[in-house]
Amino acid sequence: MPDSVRAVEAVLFAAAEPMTPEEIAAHVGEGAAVETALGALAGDYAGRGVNLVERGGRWHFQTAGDLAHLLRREREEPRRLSRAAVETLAIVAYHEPVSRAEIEAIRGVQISKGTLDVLMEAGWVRPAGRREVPGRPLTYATTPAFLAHFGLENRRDLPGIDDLKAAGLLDPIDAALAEMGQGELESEDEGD
Amino acid sequence: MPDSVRAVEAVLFAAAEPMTPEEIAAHVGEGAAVETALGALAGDYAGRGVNLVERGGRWHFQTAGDLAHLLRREREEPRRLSRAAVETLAIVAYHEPVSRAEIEAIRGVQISKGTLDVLMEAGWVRPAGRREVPGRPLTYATTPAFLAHFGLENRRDLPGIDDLKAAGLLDPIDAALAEMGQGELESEDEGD
Amino acid sequence: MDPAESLDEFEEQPQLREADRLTLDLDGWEGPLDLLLTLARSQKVDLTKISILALVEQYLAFIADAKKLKLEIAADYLVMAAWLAYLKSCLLLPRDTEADPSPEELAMRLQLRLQRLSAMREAGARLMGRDRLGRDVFARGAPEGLKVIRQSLWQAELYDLIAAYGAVRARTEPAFHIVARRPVMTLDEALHRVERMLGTRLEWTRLESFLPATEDEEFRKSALASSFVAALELARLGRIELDQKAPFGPLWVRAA
Repeated sequence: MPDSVRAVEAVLFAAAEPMTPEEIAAHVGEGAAVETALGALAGDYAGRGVNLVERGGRWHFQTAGDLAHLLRREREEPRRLSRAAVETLAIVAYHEPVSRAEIEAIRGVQISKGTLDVLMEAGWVRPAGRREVPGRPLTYATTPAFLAHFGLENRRDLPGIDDLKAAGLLDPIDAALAEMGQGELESEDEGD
Repeated sequence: MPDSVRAVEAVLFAAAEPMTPEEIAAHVGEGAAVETALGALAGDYAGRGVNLVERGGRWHFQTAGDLAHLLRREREEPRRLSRAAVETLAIVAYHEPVSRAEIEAIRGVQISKGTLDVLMEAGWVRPAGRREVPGRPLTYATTPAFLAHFGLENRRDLPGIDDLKAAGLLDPIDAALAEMGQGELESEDEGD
Repeated sequence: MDPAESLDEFEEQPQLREADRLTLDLDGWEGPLDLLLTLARSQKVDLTKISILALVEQYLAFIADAKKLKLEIAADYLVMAAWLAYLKSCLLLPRDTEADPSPEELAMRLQLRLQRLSAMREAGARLMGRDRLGRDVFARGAPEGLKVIRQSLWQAELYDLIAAYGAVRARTEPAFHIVARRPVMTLDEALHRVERMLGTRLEWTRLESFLPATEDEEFRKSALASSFVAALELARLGRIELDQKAPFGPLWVRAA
C-alpha cells in the first residue's frame, strides 16, 4: 500500500471529527495526492465491516450500517416483580380488559405510574383499547407472552378462578362498580 | 469478506477500549469464530496505516508506529513522569509482583508517597495481592493498559527482558540484597 | 537536571565548584545508590568491570567535599559513606578468612546493585521511548462505542399471581359484598303472598304450605323466615289466627 494512502488512513482513523481533504493534507503533507488516496481507501473498505464515507465534503470511517445491531448488546438481569406489580398483573389477568381506575378500585389502593409500565416492559400486559364511556379510559389486557411465562394455555386455565367465582369474589367489575359510588372513582381518574 | 470477520472488524472499530476475544464474542455472537477472524484481520491490516494489535490478551486497532511523525501530538504528551516514577514503573514491570520495600531496595531510596499513586492513576500499575511473608506486604503489578500504552503484546515483550534475566538481574531481590547497609533501609521500612 | 551531565562538570573542575552548585547537584541525586551509580559511570567502563575501591574513594571524597562546604547531607548518604569506609578497610586489610561474607563478596553485591539499578533505569528509558499509545500511535479518534443495554428479566411465579389475587379480593371483599344478588323473599313479598293465599283457605293450614316451590335451600329458608314474620304481623292486625300445639311443633294458620 502506498505511503500516502497509509498516511491518509491513519490520519482519518485517529481523527476525532470528520475531515476535509484540505485538513487531511495539512497532516500528511501538501504533496500527497489526498483525493486519490481517499478514493483508493473508500474502495478498499467497501464491503468490509468498516466503511470510509464522505458526508458534505468531510470524510470519516464508520461501521457498516448492516452491523449496527452488533454494537448494542442486551444483557438480561433477573428481577422480581414488586407486590403491587404482581397484584396488578393478577387483576388484569382476571378482569381484562380493565382500566386503571378499575384496577385501583379492585386493589383498594392507587397504583403508581411505574407499575403498569413495568408489566408492559416485561411484555405481559398490553394496552387493549379505550372503553367507550365518559373519559374513554384506556384498558389493559394480558399478552400471549404472559400465558407463556406462567405456563397457561389461556386465561381460563388460571387455577382457582372457578373457586373464586363460586365464592362470589369475581363479580363482573362493571356491575360491581355500577352498584357502588361509580362517580367517585371516575372523578379520581380525572384528577390523574 | 466473511460476515464473522466483518462483524469482528466493526465491533473493534467501534469499541472505545481494547477487547478480549470473549468480550467480542458477546457482541458478535458465540457462534462466530472470533479467534480466526482476529487472525485474518491482523493479517489484512499488517502494513496498512492502521494495524490490529494484541496487548495483554486484548485487541485493538491503532495507527502504525512509523506514521507517528504525522500524528504525534508534541504538546500533549500523555503524562510527564518523574524520573522516580519511570524507574518505579520499570521495576514493577520487570519484577512483578513486587513490594514497595523491594522497589526501594533496588532504587536504594524510599519511594515518596505519590510515585505509586501516579502510576496507578495512569492505570498502568495495580495492587496485586499480599505476599505471604511476615508483615504481608502488598505487591504491585502492571495492567493490560500498561501493555497497550507501551505497545507490548505481553510481558515477554519488555525490552531486553531476556538478557536481564540471563544476567541474573531479575532474580528475587532478597537474595542479592540481604547485606550491604540494607539494615538501615529495612528498619526504615518497618516504620513505614 | 541530568545528574550525569552535572557530574561531568564537577569532575572537570573539582576545586572551582561553588557551594550553591554543589547543593543543586546533591538535590539531583536520588539517594546514595544513584550517586554511586553516577560515579561508577564516570569510570567509563562496563559496570561489571568497575573498580569498587576507586568507586569507594570517589564517593568518600565527594562526601568529604560536601562536608567541607558545610552542606547538609542527608543521613542515608552518611550511612552509605560509613559502610563504604568499612568495606574499603576490609578490602585493604590483610584477609580475614573467618569473615562471612568476605569483603570481595560484599563488593560484588554492591556491583550487582549498581547493575540492577542501572538496568532498571535503562529499561525505563527504553519504555518511555517506545511508540506510546496516545503520543505516537493512536486509537480510533471517534469510536462509536459499544453499548450494553441492561434489560430486566422480570420474574414471577404463577403461585405469586394467584396468591396476590386472593389477597386483593380478601382485602377488598367487604366493599363488594353485594346482598342484592342473594335469593331472598322480602317481608313485603311474604305479607302479600300469605294474605293472598289465606283468602282461599279457611281451614287450619301449615305455614310451610304457603312457601313457593323451590330447590334453593337458601331461598326456602328466607321464605320461611319472612312468611313467619308475615304471619305474626297479620295475626297482630287480627287478620289471621295462629296455633301451635307444642314447642317446635308445626305452626297452623287460618283466616280470622
